[in-house]
Amino acid sequence: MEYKQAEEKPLLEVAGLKKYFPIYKGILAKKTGDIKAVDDISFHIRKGEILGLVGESGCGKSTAGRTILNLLEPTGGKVTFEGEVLYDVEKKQKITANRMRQMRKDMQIVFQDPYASLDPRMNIGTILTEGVLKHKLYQKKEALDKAKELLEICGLSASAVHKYPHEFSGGQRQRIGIARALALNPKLIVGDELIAALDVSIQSQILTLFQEMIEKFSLTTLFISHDLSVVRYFCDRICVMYLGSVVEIGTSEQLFSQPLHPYTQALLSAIPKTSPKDNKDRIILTGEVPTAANPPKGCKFHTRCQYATKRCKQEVPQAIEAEPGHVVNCHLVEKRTGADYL
Amino acid sequence: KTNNTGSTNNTGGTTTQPAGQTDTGNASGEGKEKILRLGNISSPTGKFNPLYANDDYTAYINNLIFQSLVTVDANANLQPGLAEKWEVSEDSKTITFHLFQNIKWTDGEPFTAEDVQFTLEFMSDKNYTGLNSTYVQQIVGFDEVHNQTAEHLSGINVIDEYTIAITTKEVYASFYEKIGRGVGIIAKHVWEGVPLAEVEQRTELLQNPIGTGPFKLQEYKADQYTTLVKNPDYYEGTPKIDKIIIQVVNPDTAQAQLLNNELDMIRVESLNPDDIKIYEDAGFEVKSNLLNAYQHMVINFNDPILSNKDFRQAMAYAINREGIVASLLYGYGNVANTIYTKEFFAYPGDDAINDYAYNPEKAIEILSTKAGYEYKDGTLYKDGNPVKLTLIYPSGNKAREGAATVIQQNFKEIGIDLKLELVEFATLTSILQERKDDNFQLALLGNGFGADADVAQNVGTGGSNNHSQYSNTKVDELLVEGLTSLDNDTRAPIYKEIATILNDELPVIYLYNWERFTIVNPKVKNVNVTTYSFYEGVETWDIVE
Amino acid sequence: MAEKKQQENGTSLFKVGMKRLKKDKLAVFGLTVIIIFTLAAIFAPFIAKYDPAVQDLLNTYQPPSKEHWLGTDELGRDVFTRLLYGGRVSLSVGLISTGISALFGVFLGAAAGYFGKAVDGIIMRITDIFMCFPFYVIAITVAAIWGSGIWNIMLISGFLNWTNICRIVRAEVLSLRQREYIEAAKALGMNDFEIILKHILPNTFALVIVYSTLGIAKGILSEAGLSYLGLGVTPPQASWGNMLAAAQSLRTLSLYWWLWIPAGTAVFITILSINFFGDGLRDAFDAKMN
Amino acid sequence: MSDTILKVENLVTKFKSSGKTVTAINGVDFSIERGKVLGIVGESGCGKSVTSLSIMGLLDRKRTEISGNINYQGDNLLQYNDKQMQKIRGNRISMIFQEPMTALNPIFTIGFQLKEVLALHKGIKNKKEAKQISLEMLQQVGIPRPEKVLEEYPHQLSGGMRQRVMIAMSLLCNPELLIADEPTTALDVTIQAQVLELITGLKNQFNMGVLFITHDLGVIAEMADEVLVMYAGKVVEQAPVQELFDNPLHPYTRGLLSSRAVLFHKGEKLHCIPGKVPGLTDMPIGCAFHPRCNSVCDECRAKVPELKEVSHRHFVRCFPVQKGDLGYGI
Amino acid sequence: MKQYIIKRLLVLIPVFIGISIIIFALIHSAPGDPYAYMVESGLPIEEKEIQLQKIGYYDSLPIKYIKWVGNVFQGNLGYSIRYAEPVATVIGRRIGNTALLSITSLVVSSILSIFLGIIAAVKKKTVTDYIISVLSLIGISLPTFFLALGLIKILSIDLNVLPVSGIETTGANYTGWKRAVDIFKHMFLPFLVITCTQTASMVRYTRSAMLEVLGQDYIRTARAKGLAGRVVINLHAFRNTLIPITTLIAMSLGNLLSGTVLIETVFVWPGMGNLLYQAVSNRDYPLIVSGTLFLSICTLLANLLADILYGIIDPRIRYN
Ligand SMILES: Nc1ncnc2c1ncn2[C@@H]1O[C@H](COP(=O)(O)OP(=O)(O)OP(=O)(O)O)[C@@H](O)[C@H]1O
Ligand SMILES: Nc1ncnc2c1ncn2[C@@H]1O[C@H](COP(=O)(O)OP(=O)(O)OP(=O)(O)O)[C@@H](O)[C@H]1O
Ligand SMILES: [Mg+2]
Ligand SMILES: [Mg+2]
Repeated sequence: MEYKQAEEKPLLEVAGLKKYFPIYKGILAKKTGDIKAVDDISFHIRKGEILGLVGESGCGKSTAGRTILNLLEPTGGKVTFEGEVLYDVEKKQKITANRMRQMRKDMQIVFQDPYASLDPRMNIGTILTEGVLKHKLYQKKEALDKAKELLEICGLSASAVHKYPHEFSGGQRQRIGIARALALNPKLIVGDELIAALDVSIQSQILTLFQEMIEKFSLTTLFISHDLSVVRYFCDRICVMYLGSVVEIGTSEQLFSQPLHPYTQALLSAIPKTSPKDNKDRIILTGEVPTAANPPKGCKFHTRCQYATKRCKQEVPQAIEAEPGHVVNCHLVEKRTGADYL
Repeated sequence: KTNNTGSTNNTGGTTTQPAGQTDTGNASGEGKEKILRLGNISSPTGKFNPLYANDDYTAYINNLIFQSLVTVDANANLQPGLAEKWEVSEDSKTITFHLFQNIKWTDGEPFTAEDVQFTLEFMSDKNYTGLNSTYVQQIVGFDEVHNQTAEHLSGINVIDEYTIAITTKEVYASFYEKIGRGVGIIAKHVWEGVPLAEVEQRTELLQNPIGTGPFKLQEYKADQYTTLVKNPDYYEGTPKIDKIIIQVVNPDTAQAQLLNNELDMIRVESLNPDDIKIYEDAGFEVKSNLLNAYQHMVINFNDPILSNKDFRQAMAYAINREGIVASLLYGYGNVANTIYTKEFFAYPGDDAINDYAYNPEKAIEILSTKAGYEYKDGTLYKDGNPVKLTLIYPSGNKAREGAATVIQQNFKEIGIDLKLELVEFATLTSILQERKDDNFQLALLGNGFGADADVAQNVGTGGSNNHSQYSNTKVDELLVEGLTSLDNDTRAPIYKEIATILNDELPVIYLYNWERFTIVNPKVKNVNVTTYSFYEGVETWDIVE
Repeated sequence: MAEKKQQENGTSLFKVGMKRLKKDKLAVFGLTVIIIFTLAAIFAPFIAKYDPAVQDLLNTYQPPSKEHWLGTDELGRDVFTRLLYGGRVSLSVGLISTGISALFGVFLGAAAGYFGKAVDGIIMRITDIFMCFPFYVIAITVAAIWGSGIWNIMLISGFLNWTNICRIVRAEVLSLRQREYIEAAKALGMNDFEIILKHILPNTFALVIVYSTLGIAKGILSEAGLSYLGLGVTPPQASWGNMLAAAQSLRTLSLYWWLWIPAGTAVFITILSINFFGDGLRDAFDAKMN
Repeated sequence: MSDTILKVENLVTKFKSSGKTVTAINGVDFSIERGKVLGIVGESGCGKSVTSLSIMGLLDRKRTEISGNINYQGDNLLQYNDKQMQKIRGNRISMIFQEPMTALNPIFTIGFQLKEVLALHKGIKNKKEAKQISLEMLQQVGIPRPEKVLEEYPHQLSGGMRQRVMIAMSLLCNPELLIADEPTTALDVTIQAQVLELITGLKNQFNMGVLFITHDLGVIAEMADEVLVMYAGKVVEQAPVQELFDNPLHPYTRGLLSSRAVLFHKGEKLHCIPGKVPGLTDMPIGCAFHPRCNSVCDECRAKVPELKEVSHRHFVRCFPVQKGDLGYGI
Repeated sequence: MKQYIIKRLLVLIPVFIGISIIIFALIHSAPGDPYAYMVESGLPIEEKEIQLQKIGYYDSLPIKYIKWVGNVFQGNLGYSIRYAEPVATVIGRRIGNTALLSITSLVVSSILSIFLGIIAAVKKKTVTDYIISVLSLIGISLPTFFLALGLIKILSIDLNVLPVSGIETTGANYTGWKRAVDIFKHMFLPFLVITCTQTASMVRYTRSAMLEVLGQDYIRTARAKGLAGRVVINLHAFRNTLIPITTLIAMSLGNLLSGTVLIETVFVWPGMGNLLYQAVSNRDYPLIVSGTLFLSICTLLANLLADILYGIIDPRIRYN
């Protein structure tokens, strides 16, 4: 995967995004702190690109996805979609609620949990046509026909429109979730851990379907996953998060061939073997696992980093473009640049 | 048999046997204490001062502890109380009481005329917050004392330790009833130092009453029981019963307690023959007294429909009062047609009054011929509109509650749509006291009075119990005239005339008089409850196992 | 065949719940009884031979006979008739008071849960306040002061009992709000109003029904209790509560069984049935079991 | 072989509910040796947990029917009564579960929950001694500041820490056999790596047998010596790990191996097993996998194949494979 | 913990103010005037006016409220009209009786319902479970006063083994042990009624709480450790079940203190419920207002207690 020079404007631009959840304590509900779920992340996605967002559980991937789509009130940062600013917290700029609702047509999300993402009291037809009707894309009857069509594309029978979510298996529900997002013919789609809750044999079905859809509808995609091995071949570029911050961004190739950040390295080495024959040198992380409510000062990873220096404990590392398109936030990289570190 | 004899003898009463140390009390009686257990449906309030207690349940206890100057017997004849005898002056304005000389307060102090004076002056004071100050308003000098410009009532003359003369501004016909019988005398030495405004807060004093009566308070447990022990020094003789315990009971379960021997005696407002059979089968004695009281339907005279006398008479005909008495009272009572009961001296006699015998046809006839109503297809119309009325009635008295529904049904028979509203007693009284034109139309209420015939408060213009707001100049004149004599013989014709007028005019619809029952365990002897006194001769009551 | 049809139409959770409910014998029994009683109450005028308020003072305290199936009361009224009409009153007291509390509870609970923050804070404090009120004390005070007609009883019961439903709905909405399908609806461009209406409230519905069902029982019992204190539905209107209350003396208990056994049994069977049914509903529609 | 700790033969577990009986596992055989890891893989619902719970006797006896033979030291564990089982559980055979977040009792301290085991099986009532042993064990599983952790409650620990505590708890009595039911599924990859390393280390140190259950073939590749592939309550293939990965025979195993997301390449189609795992109540006649199988023959639709050894220590339950009809294998 | 409790207490203040305002407004918006009862009815109008003025009848509602709150803060709850005693004294005399009755019933019914609830949960879907469930449903379906009268009829009248009403045999003047026995005899019937209804409703709760706990993973863990079934239930499951139950019990305490109006009335038990019923019938407004307020605060404190207990029993909250 070669790195393309940025000529056209990216479809989605995220700059300095922050999302803190306040912690209330006691009955007086006094705010005693923040869970810094997303703490200053920046990236962009070009049209037609698939960006993978990886990181361990709780590192803020979902929160980032939701905040970008303006489903959560942002704490800071700026998001631009197709050149239109959704919000710019620092400049106190915000798109109107009405315009936002209109724009939702173009940016859709598929959720992690196939069991919780479908309203159990609605039948599939209603679920699939709800958004279409809201945006007045089709008349009721047409909308239903379109829904049936989509169901078939997604590998379900058209008669499913009369059924209710509980009558489907997890994999089938996930297909419905994808169909719902596709029904609006969006430009950007956020897939939040599409396969995490599914069985092994179903995972590949969904992954295949999703990829087909991306190609078919030429979608720009933000693909969220906790599993580096999944995103490896699926995504054009990968963004690795740790505790609310981006630690490394690059093309999949860059990241897998030359992981720069110690965390990325650990993550890569922790991927289980594909065959018993593989011989891997494991980087076993030690040390305390911090929480987003109380992140360590300096580099957030320093508590578990075997290379951590004094500086890492004090100073937040800045983004460094180690090679074109490969950005990493690590003091070590700064010190001994590029090749000599590798 | 009307009863307007006697009782006006100025020096009434016989001197009862002096209260010597007839009995050395129960000291000798190693045997069991004689305890009488009475049921009371509600708790006394703890205001054991007769000038403050305004509820039956406290009075029930105060009556054993405190006494008044005079009492009446079963026939409303005056009897000596604290006063042995009394005489009336020429102009009937001054009455001189000669007190018994051997009476002691239960703390040992002698009872004297000063206590009487103190009590009456106590009630005259502006800061007296009890409800009975009207009783003494007629005494000369009341206004000065009330406004605190004088210390003593000039109308009271303490002649000597045991003689006191009381003078009223006018002839005060209700003297015996209000001042003589109505005021329980309290001890000067107890209450003297207490500022009047604070009396109701002197719990300590209120709950440790010092009286002259046959019993002394021993223990008061609010909402549970009150224990009284005999006063060995009681001037009419040491009571035979050692102790009376008056305990709060649930009326629904009191019967069981009586039968279970947890109680010896209860007072019951209504009984049915089945109950009586149960009691009698169990060997209990069921006594009944016709009360000097009546149930009636208050009529708002400001209502255009109801202010019409023909309409009121038609209502009286329409209500099946005989039926109410027969079924709701099981015959223990009688239909009332005027304000006085048949046994009262002021009752004009059956012949003199209309009995409004149940007759719905007649009611309809009156309404359509005289009052301008139209009765059509079972509905009564006035000017083309069907007649609709509302009756409010208080909860708490089963017979009365039943009567309301009977009235509703009877009214339906003459085409009147009567709406019923059950309210709590206190709510009803507050509605009635507002004296508004339109806050009610009809209301059911009971009313009782003592041994005196004066009914100015009930039917006199502006009377405090005249909830109908009835006003009749002739009646008002007669009421004034009735007060000008102390002699019931002289007064009787006047009140009879009033009663006759009321029977015709119907300021309220008189419904019925009723009997109250006392159920007594056979082991309790000598009980003789009268219309006027529950504890008649209580010192002679005895318990024989 | 049947299976095919079902497949085409799909089975909503409601249908699944109903299916489960049908298997619950106690619940079916409860529902049957409730339906029978309700029908009897509705069609009282056609079933009863007498007028519930008409008295026959010559025939008081008649034991059951051919004319009077359940005898007559202290005013000679037909007890069976009054029982039917009493059912009307008692059931409607239960129903309407619960309706009031459900309306309040759902509205406030949904608002508190969905909007959170200050709205939630204020509503929850109000709930706290109402939760602390001693029910009977306030009820008798209000009934005594403002009178105790059937409407007042409904209002009192309704206004004092909404807190439970409010809290339950709030908790449910709080958890619903976190569900991904709500977020999905938002992502589709739905506004708050549509989300509450289409996604949140329908999903609290089962819960509200279950608790309301149990609330009806509570309403009927409260009316009976207030009647015992003389503050229930005003006579001559019959309610099971005041029929029972009228028979509270021990004399009645021992001599005139027909004055209290039928009314007592009616209350008891009704409440029991409602509870059976409510329990069944809860089991059948419990979200956890879905 | 004296090295065999546990030998399971023809284990069948049925659940009874409202008159109906469903068979969750239907004839599972295997044996576990000292110092070896037997891995079980399979998709959700195929009976992995039920197998482990059946061995432990943790299923509700009133609602289950277990038959077969679980041979432990010459006795059939299925014949043991509650008391006898209690002596073995947590002592000779211990178990760790999938959900470290909920598997510890939230209201007791870690110390208490550890001590309980010692008191129960080792009769160590002495507080100091118990504490000492607990401390050592916590250290062994790599818990930092173990003294403090002893006083803490489960909610104060992270998921990885809790799983370590669980492991420590299960090892307190030096069990012969450790049953680990998806011990890392709920954990992050980096933590998973730690835990897997830990289990391997401890297994070697204590010379235990381990029954390792997972649905992740990668983890199997890492951990197991011998692998059992389960599908719909039956073992469909059994082989030493290397053999299985090199030469998978059963179509299901092959499907699983080739549909791993790890192998996903952009632009290429990932292999898919079509359809879904059948439910216990709608089990197909014949081979349970046949509706999803691409090399199905008539026999598969009619009969249930036997598990047969097709090459050395490689067993498979598939007619076409056994007959050599498929172009690969044997 | 201390800080937590103080904080909790602080939060009670607005709730307390809310309660007092509502109760106050409720009473004072009554039709007819409550003050009419404080003034002698026979008084001439002008006198009445003066008196009314003096008691503050003409103050506006907020002023009345402020005055009253001011008094309350000085410990002056007002003066009972009916009893001619400070309201605090009147309440003080009753609260002990109510507490005696409700706490005993609560203790017994708690033990009973925990016991039965756990049995029902452990023997889920067996005959035992059904019997317990149906019995508890019957218990909550009976109107309490009805149950009370029925028991009186059977136990006091037909069998004559227990006294009908009251708190002790009046006039017997028992002391010491004998008195205790006597009170116990009187208490038994009301106690039985409350216990029955209370147990009936709590059993259902205990059962479902226990069922929920029994389904938790840590119960399986406990069994996997080799603990005996008895230990698992009595220690691991029970302790966890106790968390929601304790809250329930503490909250029931608040309800019981005031919820016994009916029972106290039937049995003439001299407690708070009976007192307030009397106060209402007699329009003893100061007593109604302060009594209701007092009970509300009891409930409020009971709920607080529930929260605190919750915090003590559940370490997850304790360390938060
Ligand atoms: N609504 C919320 N309120 C408070 N905290 C939240 C909320 N949503 C998420 N968090 C916290 O924010 C942090 C990031 O959560 P997020 O769901 O974004 O993680 P994630 O990377 O998607 O993890 P996972 O892989 O488990 O889905 C976590 O610590 C989480 O506890
Ligand atoms: N107590 C039970 N009653 C009835 N059926 C049960 C019970 N426990 C498990 N089952 C059924 O037995 C089958 C096997 O379940 P089991 O838990 O062993 O699957 P698993 O392989 O462990 O799956 P997972 O990977 O999801 O843990 C499932 O279909 C399940 O529904
Ligand atoms: Mg997530
Ligand atoms: Mg499992």
